[in-house]
Amino acid sequence: MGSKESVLPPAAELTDDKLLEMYYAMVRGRRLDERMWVLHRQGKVAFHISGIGHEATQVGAAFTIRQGHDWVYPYYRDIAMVLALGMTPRMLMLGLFGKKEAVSSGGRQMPEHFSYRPSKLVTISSPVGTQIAQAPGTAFASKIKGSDEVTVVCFGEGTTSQGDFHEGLNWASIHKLPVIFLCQNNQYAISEPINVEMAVGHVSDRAKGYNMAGVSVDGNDVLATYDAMREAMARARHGEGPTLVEAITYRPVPHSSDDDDRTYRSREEVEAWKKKDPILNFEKLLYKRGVLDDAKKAEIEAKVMAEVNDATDYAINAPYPAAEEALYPVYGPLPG
Amino acid sequence: MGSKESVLPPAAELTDDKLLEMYYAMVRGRRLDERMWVLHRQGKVAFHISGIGHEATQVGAAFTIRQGHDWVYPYYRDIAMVLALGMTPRMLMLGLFGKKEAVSSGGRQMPEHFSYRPSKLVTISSPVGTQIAQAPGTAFASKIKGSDEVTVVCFGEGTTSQGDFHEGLNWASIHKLPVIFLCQNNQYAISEPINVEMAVGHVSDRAKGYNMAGVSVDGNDVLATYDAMREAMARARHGEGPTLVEAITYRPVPHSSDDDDRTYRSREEVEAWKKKDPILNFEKLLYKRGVLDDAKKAEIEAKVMAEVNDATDYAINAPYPAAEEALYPVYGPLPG
Amino acid sequence: MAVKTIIEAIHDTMLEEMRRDPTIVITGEDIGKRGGVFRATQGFYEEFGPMRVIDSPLSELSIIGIGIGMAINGLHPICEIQFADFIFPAFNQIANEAARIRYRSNGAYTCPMVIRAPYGGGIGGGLYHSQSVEAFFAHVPGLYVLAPSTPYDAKGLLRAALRAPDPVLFLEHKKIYRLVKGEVPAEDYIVPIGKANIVREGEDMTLIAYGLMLHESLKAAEIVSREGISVEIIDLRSLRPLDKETILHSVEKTSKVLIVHEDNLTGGLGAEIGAIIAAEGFENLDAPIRRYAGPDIPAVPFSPPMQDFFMPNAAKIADQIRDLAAY
Amino acid sequence: MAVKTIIEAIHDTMLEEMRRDPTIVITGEDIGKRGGVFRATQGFYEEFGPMRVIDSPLSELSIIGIGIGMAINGLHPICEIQFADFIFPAFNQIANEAARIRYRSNGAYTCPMVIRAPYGGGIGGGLYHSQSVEAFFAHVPGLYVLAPSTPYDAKGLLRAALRAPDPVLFLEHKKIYRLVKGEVPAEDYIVPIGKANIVREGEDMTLIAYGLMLHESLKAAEIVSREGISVEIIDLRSLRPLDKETILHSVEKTSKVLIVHEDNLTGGLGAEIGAIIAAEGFENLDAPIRRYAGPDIPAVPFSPPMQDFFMPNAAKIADQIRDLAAY
Ligand SMILES: Cc1ncc(C[n+]2csc(CCOP(=O)(O)OP(=O)(O)O)c2C)c(N)n1
Ligand SMILES: Cc1ncc(C[n+]2csc(CCOP(=O)(O)OP(=O)(O)O)c2C)c(N)n1
Ligand SMILES: [Mg+2]
Ligand SMILES: [Mg+2]
Repeated sequence: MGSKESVLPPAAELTDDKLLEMYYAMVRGRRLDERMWVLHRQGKVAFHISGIGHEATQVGAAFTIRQGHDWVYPYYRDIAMVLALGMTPRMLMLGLFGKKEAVSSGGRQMPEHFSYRPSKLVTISSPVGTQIAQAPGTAFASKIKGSDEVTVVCFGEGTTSQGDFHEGLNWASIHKLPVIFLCQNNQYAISEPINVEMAVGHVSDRAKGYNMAGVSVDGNDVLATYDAMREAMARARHGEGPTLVEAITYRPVPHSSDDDDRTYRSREEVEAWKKKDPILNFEKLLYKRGVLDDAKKAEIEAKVMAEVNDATDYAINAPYPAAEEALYPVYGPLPG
Repeated sequence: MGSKESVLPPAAELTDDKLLEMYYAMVRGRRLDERMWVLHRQGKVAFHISGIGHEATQVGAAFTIRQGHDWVYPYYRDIAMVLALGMTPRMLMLGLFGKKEAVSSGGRQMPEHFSYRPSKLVTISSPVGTQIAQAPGTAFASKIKGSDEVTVVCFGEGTTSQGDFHEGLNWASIHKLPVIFLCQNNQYAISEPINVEMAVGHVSDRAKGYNMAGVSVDGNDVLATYDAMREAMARARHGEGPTLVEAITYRPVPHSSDDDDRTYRSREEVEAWKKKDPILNFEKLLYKRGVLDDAKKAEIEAKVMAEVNDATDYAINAPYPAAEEALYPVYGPLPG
Repeated sequence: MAVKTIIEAIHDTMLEEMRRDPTIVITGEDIGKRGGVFRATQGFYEEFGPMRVIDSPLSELSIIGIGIGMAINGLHPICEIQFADFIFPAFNQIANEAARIRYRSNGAYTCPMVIRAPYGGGIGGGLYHSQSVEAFFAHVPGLYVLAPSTPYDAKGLLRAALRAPDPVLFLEHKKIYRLVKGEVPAEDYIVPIGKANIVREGEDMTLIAYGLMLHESLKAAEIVSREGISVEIIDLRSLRPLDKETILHSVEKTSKVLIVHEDNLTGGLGAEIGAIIAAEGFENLDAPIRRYAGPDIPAVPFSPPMQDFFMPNAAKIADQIRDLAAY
Repeated sequence: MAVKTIIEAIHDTMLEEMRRDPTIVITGEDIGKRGGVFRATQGFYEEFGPMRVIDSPLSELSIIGIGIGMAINGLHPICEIQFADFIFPAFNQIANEAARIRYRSNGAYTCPMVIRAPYGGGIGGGLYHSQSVEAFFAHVPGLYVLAPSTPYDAKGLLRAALRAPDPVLFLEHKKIYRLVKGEVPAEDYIVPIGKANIVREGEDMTLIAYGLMLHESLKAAEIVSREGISVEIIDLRSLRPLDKETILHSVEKTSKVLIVHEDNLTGGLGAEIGAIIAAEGFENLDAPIRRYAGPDIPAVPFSPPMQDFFMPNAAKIADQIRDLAAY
């Protein structure tokens, strides 16, 4: 869609192995996520918020990020992304159950409130949008230090209505900061369709108010997302400033395990979008290109399911934190 | 500048009397404001924040507003505007001294924190931008009531960096509300020039992110401002939605009586802008058109100075509020 | 008389009030077709349409800002904040703006509005879906802060809030939304703002609570009553203003005080209550004033053992009572 | 030893610290060429350039947001809020974000930053340039809140703040910026966070204050000393955490307490202090705990008679002291 014409898009240069890695990352996100829904239906966990449908966007983006070098402010749907960036299914399952070992917060936060320092995944909260005003600060620090780190920050389209969005993009553009604003536009903020959230046709139109590059891309197409993000990455890495990338996708499941999406949208709409499923799409392409076949697919599924099963068992059997751990760590030690 | 082409701009239809009224309104704002500076220099008042330089913008806008019908959220520089909309020099002088009779707040607020209910001038505070998120609510209420009231809200260009600006414009545009956002761009937020406030060339560019009409106009040209506002008014009045009007002007004086603008801008720059003084400009035009001559000008000056002197004397001699009045009115009476 | 849950009482009261008064409009996230995430506005959109039941963009600052602008222009808005944890982006609009419209305009303008916010923990909500925010707002002159703990009071206080000529923060504890049921008369009545309620009479000490803690305290009082300890319990209902008279009168009788809240101890509402009693009820006191509250950590952790650790409950309150009784 | 004003002490300390530690950057409105509206950063832009002295857009939310993002990435930002009255747009970023980075990530991330905010009344600032905001923030676990009242403490506390591994709100009373002068040693020293200071010894009562009120209280103590009343005065300095030991120890000696602050009475810092003493110092008390504070109106009005009415001062504090002494 909006991304610049070029002779050969970066995705065309991806090796078969890389393509399979991407496919694996998407399937891994999906299956783990599905298992979380199952655990919720079984009454084994109290809450789940899902990234199903967003896998192409997240994996396409993740594969442009230099893991452990670039900074990432994820959001709660970024299951496939954080997995692609070094978190493990066990880590996420431990978080789902609120177990002690859960790396994101040791059970302090609700599930899907990711944090993983080795991959520079920055701790997130629930109030939406706050990270959009923080990420440019991280990018500013990179610039001050003279590092070529790029900061990527994720959020939904509804969240662009928050003041934090405006203020964050304003800073980024004034100082041409190396930051990418990745909006995962699934067309709903819980029940609210995009037309009650904003008056523009595309979220990327919002970039114009900041004299910032803005692109829209089919977020159900992992390679298109990859290309758009690669371009934004190059811009950021070379000091040419921030980009607002809008990946247009859909959430075929309810907002969270607490939601009933039948109250606000038709089954027809949901079914129509399910036909555009990002994993099915990519699978077809890989079959066509001869990168994937039934055997390879079964192998990947088996590998993923083994991981998912392992993570589930591990998390179920893992200990809870002790009650008193609630008391720490509020403050670090003061020197002297 | 940005305003749409039309056969005859509305200002061309203004009668000589109206033009003189406008001129009077501008001179009145200026002379009262200058007196306030003098009173500050004499140590008679503690603080003044000035509208000098903004008179064309404010008067041009005020003359498109149906006084007592439309709602106005002014800002602290709107001395000429609130005078043109029914406040009197006495009211403002009383406010400057913090006297009991001061209609805006009875001395509770600092000077230039306008409020005048008969003219539907809505009470303002000091934290900049809050009114931008409120004005669309007032416009929404007009729409709900089926009234053709329009709401005008004023602010400086620096203030467009606040989240309130973003959220207010977003609401206005989603619901096509009858509200006009009048940005008085004097190119500085205290010491900060526009390039550290935003990355866009014009504040009106910010409208694009909301799919909102945005125009820039020479804010030192009272008739141009009038035309741009008339167009925005028509749009709002006829249910066609909000407009962001940017009036480009300059503040030839320090930010307030507490400021020293020599620390952040050159005298050459200030002097160059003083040559574009909105009152001098308009005067020249009126002379050329034969609407104004030396006698008429002297008459207007005399009338204005009489008002300014009267207001000064009146305010100086007016009583302060009693100390205990500080205790009211925090709450109104509860029914029952 | 109909038996309702708290959320039903709130839903029904808003419905009746909106039918009665055409100036009432409601806005917030997902309050339209979705009927609100807690179903407080179920069916409203269908009955009143999009001009009175307005799905807001995802932006709390302007939910309040828009409400203020509407109130200025003659409407009486109800602004729903989806979770109280998300009220902070609107802090400036509430504390610096809504609460001061009357004062700063010397009475020329007023800002009647009701801000509804589900608050409180014990529901697996973790740090950001469990917060108690009352202390921040009870410190703001110009605001009312109410917190009903029964369906009866929910109706009566909400009706009072909608008749108040100034902004009201109406706090609804999520955990008791459906847990607590009670009789709600069909007729119109008001529970006055600023009046606490003695919900249990007793001799040995005065226990002051509100919201979920009121119910845990009642259970605790029941437990210790079998041990011969008689606890008088005050349901504050109104957190700003506090009902000093009722509090001080009770302390005069019992001479001992236990204040219970779920919010963090330091700077919580118990501080003000304790300080009032230490000043104006001092001569009647027989024992130190006790506060029992959530620990000073950032809200309620998610993991069940840590959540349980955070939340005061009947058993823990009973221990506090025993301890104070033994003083 | 150099005699400095408070604002000079702050200016010089920031300058020294920025020279020492290249990770310190400063951002805020008009802090660059203009040197800050109170001149706290005069000359900084010239010395450190636009990458360490960053004029922010007019947006407090993101001044803090950007600071958090910088802290995450290894810098130690100083964020200046031009007037404390304008800190509320950033409330969410401070209370829900900065203060919780450590806890919510189980220590993986931290957020060392100093938020400087000139606060307080008596300077003709009216409702929105006079506010005391400390009580809101002293209720937030994860934050430190400091309020020096002398040039010596300004330096020592600011140096402590810049060494703290967590966010610090550093409140500077505007009225004493230039009014109060004192000796400031050139050498490095730290005034520890969490330690109050007994600035005057006395026998008849303990008076607890901070900021401008500390100085008014000292004058008041001087006045009543001529009448034979001996007042012990504690300068809190650290508002979160409070120095309970020093407070309780003093109350043990004097048996009477007067807490003075300029912020509104209800829910002000005096509430927490009063409640602590009523709980833990109860047995030593000989009289009701007194709070003397600003009235419950929205901050300090502009007009001189109303401003004077609002502000506690030496004469009024002396009356309170006499009254309590006579109890
Ligand atoms: C400040 C704030 N307000 C409200 C909520 C409740 N809430 C959680 S997610 C959500 C919708 C977010 O929509 P969008 O940004 O489009 O992201 P999506 O969930 O669709 O991916 C809302 C309203 C919140 N978390 N934070
Ligand atoms: C929220 C907030 N932050 C800071 C200030 C201090 N302040 C007062 S006016 C001003 C500059 C405003 O600039 P602009 O919006 O361009 O309006 P102008 O004064 O130039 O007309 C600032 C920073 C304030 N009043 N409110
Ligand atoms: Mg969405
Ligand atoms: Mg300006």
